[in-house]
Amino acid sequence: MRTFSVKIGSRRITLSDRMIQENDYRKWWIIPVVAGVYLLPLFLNEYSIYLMNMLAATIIGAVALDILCGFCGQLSLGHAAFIGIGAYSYGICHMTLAINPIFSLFIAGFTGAFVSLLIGIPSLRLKGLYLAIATMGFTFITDEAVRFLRAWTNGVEGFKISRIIDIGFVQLNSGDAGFYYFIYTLVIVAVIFSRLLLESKIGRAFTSIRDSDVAAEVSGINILLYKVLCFAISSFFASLSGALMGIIIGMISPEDINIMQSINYLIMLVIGGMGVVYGAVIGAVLITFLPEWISMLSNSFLPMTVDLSILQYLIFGLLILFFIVFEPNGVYGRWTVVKGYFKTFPFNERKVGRIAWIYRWR
Amino acid sequence: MIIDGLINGIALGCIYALVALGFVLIYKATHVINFAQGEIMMFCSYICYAGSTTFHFNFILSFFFAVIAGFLLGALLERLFIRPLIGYPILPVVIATIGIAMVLQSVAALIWTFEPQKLDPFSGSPYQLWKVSISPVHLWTIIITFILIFLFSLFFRHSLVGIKLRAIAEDLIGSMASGIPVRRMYNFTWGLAGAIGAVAGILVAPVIFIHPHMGSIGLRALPAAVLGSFGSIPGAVVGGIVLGVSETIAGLYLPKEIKDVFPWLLLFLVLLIRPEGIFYTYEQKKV
Amino acid sequence: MKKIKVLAIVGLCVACFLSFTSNTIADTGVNKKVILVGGSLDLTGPAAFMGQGVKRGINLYFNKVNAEGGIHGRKLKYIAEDDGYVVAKTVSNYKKLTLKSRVFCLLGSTGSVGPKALKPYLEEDKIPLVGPYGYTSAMFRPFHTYLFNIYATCEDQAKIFVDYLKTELKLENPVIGLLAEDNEIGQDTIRGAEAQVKKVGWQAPVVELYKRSAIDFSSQVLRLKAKNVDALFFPVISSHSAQILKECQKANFQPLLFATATATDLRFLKMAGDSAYFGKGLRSFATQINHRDNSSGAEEFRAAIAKYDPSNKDPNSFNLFGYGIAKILCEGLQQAGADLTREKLISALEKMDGYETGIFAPMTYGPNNRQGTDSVRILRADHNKKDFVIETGWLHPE
Amino acid sequence: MKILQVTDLFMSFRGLVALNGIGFSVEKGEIFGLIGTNGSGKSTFFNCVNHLYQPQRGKITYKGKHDLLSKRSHQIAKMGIARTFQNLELFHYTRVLENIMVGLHPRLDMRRYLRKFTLKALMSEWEADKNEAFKILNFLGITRFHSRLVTDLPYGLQKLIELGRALAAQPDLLLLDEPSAGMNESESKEVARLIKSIRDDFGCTILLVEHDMNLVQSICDRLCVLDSGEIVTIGRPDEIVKDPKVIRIFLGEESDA
Repeated sequence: MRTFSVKIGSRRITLSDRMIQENDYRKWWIIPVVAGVYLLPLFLNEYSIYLMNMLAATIIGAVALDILCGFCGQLSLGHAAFIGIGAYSYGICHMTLAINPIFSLFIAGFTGAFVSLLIGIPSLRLKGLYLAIATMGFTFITDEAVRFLRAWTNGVEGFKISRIIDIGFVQLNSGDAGFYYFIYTLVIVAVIFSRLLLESKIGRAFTSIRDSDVAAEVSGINILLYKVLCFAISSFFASLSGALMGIIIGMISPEDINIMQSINYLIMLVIGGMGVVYGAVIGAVLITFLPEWISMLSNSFLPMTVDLSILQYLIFGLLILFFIVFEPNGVYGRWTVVKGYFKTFPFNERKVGRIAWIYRWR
Repeated sequence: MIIDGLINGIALGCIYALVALGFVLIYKATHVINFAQGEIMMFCSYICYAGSTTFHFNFILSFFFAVIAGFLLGALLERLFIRPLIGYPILPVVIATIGIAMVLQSVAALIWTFEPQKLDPFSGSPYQLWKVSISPVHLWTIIITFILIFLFSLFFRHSLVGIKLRAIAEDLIGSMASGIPVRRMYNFTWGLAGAIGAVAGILVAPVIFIHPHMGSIGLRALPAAVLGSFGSIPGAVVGGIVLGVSETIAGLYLPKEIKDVFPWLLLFLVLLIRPEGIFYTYEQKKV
Repeated sequence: MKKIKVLAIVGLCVACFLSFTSNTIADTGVNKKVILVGGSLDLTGPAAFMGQGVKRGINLYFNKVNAEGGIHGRKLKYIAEDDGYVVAKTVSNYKKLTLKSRVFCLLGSTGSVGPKALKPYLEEDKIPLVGPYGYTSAMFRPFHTYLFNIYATCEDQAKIFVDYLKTELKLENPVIGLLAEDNEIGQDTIRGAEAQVKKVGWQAPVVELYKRSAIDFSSQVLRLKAKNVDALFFPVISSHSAQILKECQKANFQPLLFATATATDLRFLKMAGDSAYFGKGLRSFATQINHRDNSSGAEEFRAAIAKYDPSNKDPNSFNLFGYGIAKILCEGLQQAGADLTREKLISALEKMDGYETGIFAPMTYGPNNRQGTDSVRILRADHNKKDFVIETGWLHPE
Repeated sequence: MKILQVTDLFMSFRGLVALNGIGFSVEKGEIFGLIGTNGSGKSTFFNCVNHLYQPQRGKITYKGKHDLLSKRSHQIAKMGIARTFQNLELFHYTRVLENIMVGLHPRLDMRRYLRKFTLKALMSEWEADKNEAFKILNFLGITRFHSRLVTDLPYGLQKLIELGRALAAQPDLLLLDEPSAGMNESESKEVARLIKSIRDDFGCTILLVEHDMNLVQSICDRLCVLDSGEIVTIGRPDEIVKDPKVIRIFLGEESDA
């Protein structure tokens, strides 16, 4: 049913009927959040700073996976492999070859991006879930390659990475607040970058491939190129996150490269909201703190005999299913629905219900 | 040595084939890779184990008990978690199967703990045929797999339900229009995949024992499905056996680092050379 | 509208803060009533049954000590964190245990890479870690003040294996086979065997490796068979050991078979079935006693199980291991005196000389010794008793 | 000048012949209509032009020099061929404006952004791109829906949005696959006028697939009638409707008598 009239030749009409609903790109609430992030270490103890630093590396990893899964709709189960590659290449560059740590971070990122080309080009030629299978296989191959290249990676014994990075004028220890500022600056850069990416021509190409690849192709988008580009950008950030994680932990071993790690990041996306940068951030925060909350609750409510670790695993699985079935847009999606409800409060056009999967919010 | 290797490879390949068959069935009907296939397998072999230890059934009874349980489990999972997602893009459904895998794994760990359990119905010393020795497990694996595949081909070719399933795989809208109950068929497909998973699980249990992590063998069968062009049933069988044999032969003659990543290396080789797999049929999205 | 957003963010921050709040216990994890002991174990993941078993054993001994009045009046509490066999989580757990739960010391750990990653942290915080669950020499080589190892390493076991072949079984230049998982334990075994073989002047061992995700050992076994291996040592987890035995039986491959401590359970014999008695039979290097035999340690363990954990109908060797390391730690804590500090615990442990746990070989630490023991004894799978019988006493590598 | 030259195009799906050696040419600036019954191969032909399908034989030449069957779909789009689909292929979970902006894709040059260094200049460039999209929306008279999700909109609007996406590329050749499908008579008339004004305002050649004989008759310069993959006749609309062969195809054998 159409309730509008087509105006012919209205091209000459000026843009006066442009609607009032112009999107508000200036999000002033960002400023208190950023300020809060930078002020936070003043109130935190050592463990919390450590946890927040881990969270920062996780956020970058989650945003990286969001660029691939959420924007472009390609499932990857090899995120852990890229995180491992990032940590190892940072370690080799910084520890073995004694390259400046900032450069090493970039080299780590670019190594990941380069490797992603090698997997992406054969497996992204086909439509479907081949990337998921190929990246899963790549996880196992990376694990084996790390063991095989014993001379460089120290094999199964694990590679030690310095927890101190020296950026010219100041030395940052990964347990300190100084490193906190450094890593959160990177987080903010990564978040802003991916937001801008989403707004740009490239980001639009990604989302159009996700929504309808045929239409994207006839609109002049080179599907293979953009899919591979997306995978490379995602891998760059994943490897960067891996390098940072290596610095925080001080060690990387082949055991860290396993599928469960990759799935953990997927859980973050699903819970936070896929296809939205803020969703990935929220998911990372929730999944990092959820174990703490679970153990806090269980200390007060559950008897000691219940095995927490298995329970936690079960809760993660149930969370995925719960969110996919009842709120596929994640926490952020639910939030926008609630927001929309209040915005139009007495005049709600229709019931607030399930809306489209992967719905991009402004 | 090579004959021993071949037989081992065929037995291993049969297991891959059964697991891949589970993947392919669901993929054919719904275009979703079910990452919980391995976990369904694990769960069903636990059910068989429980049948023979807790309820003291004999093996044949607990085998069928587990197969029926596998069917019901698959159908139940579809009803609970996959049916609400009909009409969604593929990605969330695939992620939902990962969630199912996690839930099944942790439920199994809560019930039966992490301790590996033994389920060995085919115990006994190996048979000697000519100069080759073949263990009862392998013999039964090969026999049961081939019987199952034979039954399957009969089922798909001649039974009404099988023809309906093929119709759905061919043309969803068309089969909906001609009155095929698509949802019930989806449910049935999941059940069927669960039942196959149960058989695969019971066959693999004597070899790798039952523990909550045995589902990871499911992932190793994925290259077999790719090799046989995802979505082709004979492809899954041939892909599985090719994968099993080549993996064992590679283990015998190639450097020792290769063997356990061989399926994945083969996968990349297939993706590079012939990404459509062996049994590719022309398929074009209608626009 | 913005208010709601701000409120939500504030709420999230509050929730984060709540999770940051630390316990009120003193920094060192000790007060008048309680000693907190922590550990990062793999309670989920591929080898979860080990971590679960160790945790249960430790809790068993702690319950026993607490029921008997504690240590200098203090009760023991064990806090286990799960790391799922991932090093990153091991370090996170360590941070959580030391900075949030404020434990006094650590007891038990996952694998061998985890404690290695913890080494610099232990050094920084001066926190001792007793009883890492791993058989590798990397635990105490190079010397690390805060890691108190329990086991004979796989390197030692490989050496004893070669010695045993030479002195007891009187083999002359046999072909030695090693089949190990490609991890640190496997590398340690290879190192030990190669060194010892060189010493006695035999040919180099035949090595086959596999990965944890392996499901099929047939080609490794066939390759070993093709090389005419006379004696095979496989220091792998129990289910893999059972698979290897079955493969040997299937391939009609009859070397002298040597498994490691993981293959000393009754459950393992059940898993392996006939194949455990196939050919020349199976021997296992036991690093601890068999909890079914009638030594005093085993009786003590059984009594403790019956009294404090009666729901554990089928205790396994990991329970016993946890029990044993807890016993060693408690001995150290006892000796450290009523005025407990970490330094005192370390010096008390260092004074330990030939301490009889009744479970492990006599434990000896010193200012330059963190190995505890390097002895194992050999058990043989007996077809008639359907159980392991003790073949030798505690053996040392030469 | 011939903008599209098709010679001997043959395509079959597993033995089912969809296009059996068709050949014709489209002049620049005309509205060329393809009509025929269901399954006569009209959409298949469009998919061949976009190279979504690979025909077994034949040649499609664009502007006299480009061989379309040796190009990939996205390259063809960049050469100035845009199209709509019979069953909508929209980006359902994005907003209307962004759908249009995807159509702008071939025309946007990222290097333009890289040359600007101040944030303000960047924003103004970005605004300029958006204004391009708004121009299209204005032309179609659907500006007020620009920030709505596509899935929330009715079918007719979605068709217009798809048309807008095709127009955004400023194509030389526009392929419209059943633009009036599912519309009533008055709406069809609107669409007819819209198509004419597109030809006049944008100056593009339009290739049209349609069932609706009235619509085709009123706007097309030339018509091609297809039946089971073969060309029945090509000519001016008023000639075509009198052609007995065409009448037989569309009205059945009886009317012939």
